[in-house]
Amino acid sequence: MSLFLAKRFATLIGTLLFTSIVIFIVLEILPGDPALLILGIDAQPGQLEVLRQQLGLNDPAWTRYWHWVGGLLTGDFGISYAYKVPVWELIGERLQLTIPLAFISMALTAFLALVLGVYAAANHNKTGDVAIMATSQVGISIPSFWFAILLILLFAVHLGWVSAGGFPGWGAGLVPALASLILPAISLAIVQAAILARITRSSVLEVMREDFVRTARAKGVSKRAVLWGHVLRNAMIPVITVMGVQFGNLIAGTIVIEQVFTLPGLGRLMFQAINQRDLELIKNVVMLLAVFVVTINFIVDMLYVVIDPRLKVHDV
Amino acid sequence: MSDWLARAVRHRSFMIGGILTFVLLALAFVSLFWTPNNPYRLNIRMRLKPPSLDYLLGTDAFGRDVVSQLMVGAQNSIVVGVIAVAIGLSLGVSLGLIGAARRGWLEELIMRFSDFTLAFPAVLSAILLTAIFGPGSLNSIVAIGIYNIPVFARLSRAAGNSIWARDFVTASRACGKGAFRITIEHVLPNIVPIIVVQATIQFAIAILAEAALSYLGLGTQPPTPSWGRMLNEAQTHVFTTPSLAIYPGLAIAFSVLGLNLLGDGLRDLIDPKLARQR
Amino acid sequence: MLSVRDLTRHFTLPREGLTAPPRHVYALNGVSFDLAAGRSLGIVGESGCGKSTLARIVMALDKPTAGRVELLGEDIAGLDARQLRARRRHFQMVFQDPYGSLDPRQQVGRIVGEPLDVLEPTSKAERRQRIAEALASVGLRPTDADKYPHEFSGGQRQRIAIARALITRPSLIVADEPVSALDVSVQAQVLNLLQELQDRFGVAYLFISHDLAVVEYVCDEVAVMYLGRIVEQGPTGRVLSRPYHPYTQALLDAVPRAAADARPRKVLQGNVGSQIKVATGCPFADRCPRVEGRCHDSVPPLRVVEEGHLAACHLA
Amino acid sequence: MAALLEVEDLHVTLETSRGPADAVRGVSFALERGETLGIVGESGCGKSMTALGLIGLLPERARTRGAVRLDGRDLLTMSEGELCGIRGNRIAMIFQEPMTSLNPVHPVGRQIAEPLMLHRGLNRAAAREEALRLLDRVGIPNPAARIDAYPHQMSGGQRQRVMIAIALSCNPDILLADEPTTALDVTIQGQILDLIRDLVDERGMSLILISHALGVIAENTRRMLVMYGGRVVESGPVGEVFGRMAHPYTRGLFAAIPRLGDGRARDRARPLATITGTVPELADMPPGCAFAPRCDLAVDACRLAQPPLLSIGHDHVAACIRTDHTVGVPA
Repeated sequence: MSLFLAKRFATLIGTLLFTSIVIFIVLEILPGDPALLILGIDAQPGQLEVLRQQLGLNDPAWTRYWHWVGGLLTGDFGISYAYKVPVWELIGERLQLTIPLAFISMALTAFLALVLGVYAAANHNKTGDVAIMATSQVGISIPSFWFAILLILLFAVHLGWVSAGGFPGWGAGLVPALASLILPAISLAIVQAAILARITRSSVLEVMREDFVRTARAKGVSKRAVLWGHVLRNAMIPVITVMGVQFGNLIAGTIVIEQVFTLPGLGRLMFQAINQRDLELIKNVVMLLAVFVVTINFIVDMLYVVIDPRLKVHDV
Repeated sequence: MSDWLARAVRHRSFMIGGILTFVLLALAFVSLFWTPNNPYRLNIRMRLKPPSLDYLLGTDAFGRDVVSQLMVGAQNSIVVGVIAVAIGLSLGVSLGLIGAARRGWLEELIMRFSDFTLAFPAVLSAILLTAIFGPGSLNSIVAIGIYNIPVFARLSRAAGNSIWARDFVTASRACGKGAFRITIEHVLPNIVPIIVVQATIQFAIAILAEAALSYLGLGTQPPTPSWGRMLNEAQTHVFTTPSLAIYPGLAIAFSVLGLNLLGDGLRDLIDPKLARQR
Repeated sequence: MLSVRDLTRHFTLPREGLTAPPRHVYALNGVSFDLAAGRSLGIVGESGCGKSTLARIVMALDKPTAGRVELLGEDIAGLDARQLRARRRHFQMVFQDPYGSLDPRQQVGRIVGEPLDVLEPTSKAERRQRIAEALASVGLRPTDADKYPHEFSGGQRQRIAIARALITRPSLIVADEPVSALDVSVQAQVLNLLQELQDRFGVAYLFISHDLAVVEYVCDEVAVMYLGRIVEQGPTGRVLSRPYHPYTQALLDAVPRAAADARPRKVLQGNVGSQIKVATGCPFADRCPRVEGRCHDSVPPLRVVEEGHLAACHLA
Repeated sequence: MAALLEVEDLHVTLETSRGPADAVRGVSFALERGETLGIVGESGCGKSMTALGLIGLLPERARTRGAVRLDGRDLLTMSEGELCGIRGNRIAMIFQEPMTSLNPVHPVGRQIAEPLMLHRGLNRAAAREEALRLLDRVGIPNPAARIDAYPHQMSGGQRQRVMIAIALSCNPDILLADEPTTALDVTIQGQILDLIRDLVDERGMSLILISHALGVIAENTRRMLVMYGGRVVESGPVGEVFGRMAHPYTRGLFAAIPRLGDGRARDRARPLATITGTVPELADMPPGCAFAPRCDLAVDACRLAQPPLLSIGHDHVAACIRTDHTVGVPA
């Protein structure tokens, strides 16, 4: 493993540690008395005491923090206050929807963005480029949840091709399950794809102005071959950086989109947890989302090493 | 200067963006004094009415005038955007400039902190805040503002570093000037243009994020009209009165489009080198 | 006036691996010279010879690892920030890149007057007067003070930079490749200006350049540097007409001559050695055409070979 | 027999932020097989644009006029596909910046092999064999180990050697070298120029060497063009041009360079001769002779019309109507 990745891995662990502390402080220290927050201000003192016992709130913050993190590491996520079931069960069930949704939209984003961005750059300042750039400008400007509503209007209300929301579960078969994820995935992907397409295009254009591209052209390599053979790999570095950030945005976006389509995913679980003030659930879902985002960024760093040989020189 | 103006007038996206942004600001300003109807007045008899002379875009499920709500909603978007950008700008730029001036472990710390904050998209941190402090526009402003801090911190650190590497800064050090004076006299003036550009773009992003939060019911609370919540309410009636779901979305889209175009245009006008690649 | 003694500067490199010992760049390895008031010393060498590090340390922009820099009888490396500030009016700097050395957002008057801000705060009127004088002395008009740098050509910008360096009437100007970014026809104007200003104001130059001909034209003395050491030093005319060190000979030989005499020339093999290793012997031994066994064993000291002419070569 | 390369009245117009600018304004010259030609001039004189114009690598929105004939076929009217068959194959080019001219994500061997596979149809293994030989020929020590190295693992001089290997790979008829040594250290410059000269002799290539340094041109080429303001102001055999220096710009340029050991060191009474003023902007070239505003000898006629190229001696021409005041007059 290269030193670069070793450093990045240390950062990953550090970030997760820091994240867990922040989440803990925000959810368990800042509110003063979590029991009061959960039960509301007109709770009986007796009820509060019972809940404090139950949640171990009488222990010092240190102990509670270690208890929580230790639990996370051994797969014990605690018990949901509102649902009275282990948090992990709730999360596990919802992940079956959110993870496919996130990956389908990310794949869609990457596909659309790369195709359109590279096409636009290759046809710089021509009609196709101008059209793609204008469309992407609009794409960036629309809120994804509004786009989702428009999709519902068109495909569910007007055309009646799909239902306006809901998820039949994977048990209902692959096709119906996937069909119910199509519109949500498109509405999540479209905005991110618009952003990424613009970044891809400007990155490709930037690399096309580099000296080594001129060298390749001077060798007699055609424009198209230069684009595929020399430009793309160099242009991917900023693109995958942005893709890493976008994955975080997509995960956050699922919270909103699952609401629009009434999908029983992690985002909706979180949303419900907030309404029910289920701190135990919120704490763990947020932590899980953070783990996703941070891990994706680590994977992005690993991709850098694959793409850019300059990062692999120093081996441990 | 006149040269700059002449180029600005000829610049298509700058002009379109400028006009859209101006319309947004103007509508919000007018709504402070006058709206066609009272956007707060509930009138069950007038619910879900189609457009008419009195109600240019019709009424919502509570009989409130859509146009008036949209106008007042603009105020809301602008206030959230301006404050959130101001929080991010002031703290982020300060941190970035300190990082660029000091280098070493302090810079590293600031950047790691930025990484961490960036891993939390605005919607996620807003949800966390509302979980504790309850929903409300103040919380969404704070959440979006916090998300803006690392954006500006990274930008101004990177730009600041490139200014610090320039010879005129070395010359200034040779004149006995300290890091603070150099930052104020040389670094800041040279990075203001890109910060302004970024601010317009973050403003647009703030409007989008606020709309999403209000849509979820975590942002601006009733009865204050907001575009996001109008969409939420409209969704219930999407089968009967789909138009209600169109207008607020268009309002958001045009505002954001305007700010984005304005930002792109400014970038082109400020840096002609970048302009050619676009 | 300026006396540099045993100047050493090592930089620590970032570690390459978790277990690898930290490595150092040996930028300067014991450099000593003197420069009298109103005289010019040229520092000549290729990239990596330490000449720019030397300039930064003499300008007190960087601290030496060891050694002294005495200006007007005081060791400036040992001064604290406040004391140093009081001395800075005595030494100023001119840079290579006339585009990077002037703040594009400041008017020329403010740029030229910048040294006065801290070093010699004056009244507004006197300040304007001093700026006008400084501009006039480099052949610019007082009205140029209200313009911005981008309104000037490269040569004119370099004049502005020289005016800034002159305004405090310093005893020493460190000029780091002041003409190498300029076109040939403009370079001569700036060189003549530097000569003229020395005659008028009696300022001393520490003139850093890779161009031997330019150094011969401007400087009374020259010091040739290689890998952080001075390998030869003496009156310019003598060093360049009768060089003792093989490196100086190679440098002279490498200069393409405009007179069309097709002389076969001895070309030095290999690249400038690494700054990371410290050679046990002569730093030039690896490339030296006349290398002998003893060259690898001990570092040759800089010793007098003729009156006022020093060389660091066992064979000299 | 016609020359290998004939450039006739080449014009290059660039799109700048201040409108179209004529970077090259009517350059003509011929290059014989095996001939070495130097182009000298300061920044903005059009020398690089001339070179890029020859192989059709100008910036996208540049326009060209005139003719560039390689063995009688005009390159300017050729299709992009045909041009690709000529670039790197019959005309190869080396650039100024060895640090950025190689693709950072490919090993150097692959970059040398690319034109071999493209133009000579070699397979991967054969191309690698040939790349190895080329690396050895351009003086990279231990080529078998270096062939898989990435550019960032090499020094500037070595990268420039790799660039030369790429340019040589298909045995081109013409080697275009645009300031090949400007970014390198003095002692490395000599190595690279020697290598180029040896290879040109060895393979009978023609060389077009572009430089701002008169010395580099003088030592490495037999014929030279002096360019100013997008035009050739003087051309001829190197010895002739340096010996007689007909154009006031050539003389000014020569006089403005400090020369080693010319006995004038530290002679304050004799400052360097200078050319007043600065190089004109492309966008606002004066009518008539571009050098007239800076020329001591300029008369009204110089400012009115562009002076034609007048013969000075055998194969030696200068675009100046005042050569009676320059030729034979000591500089």
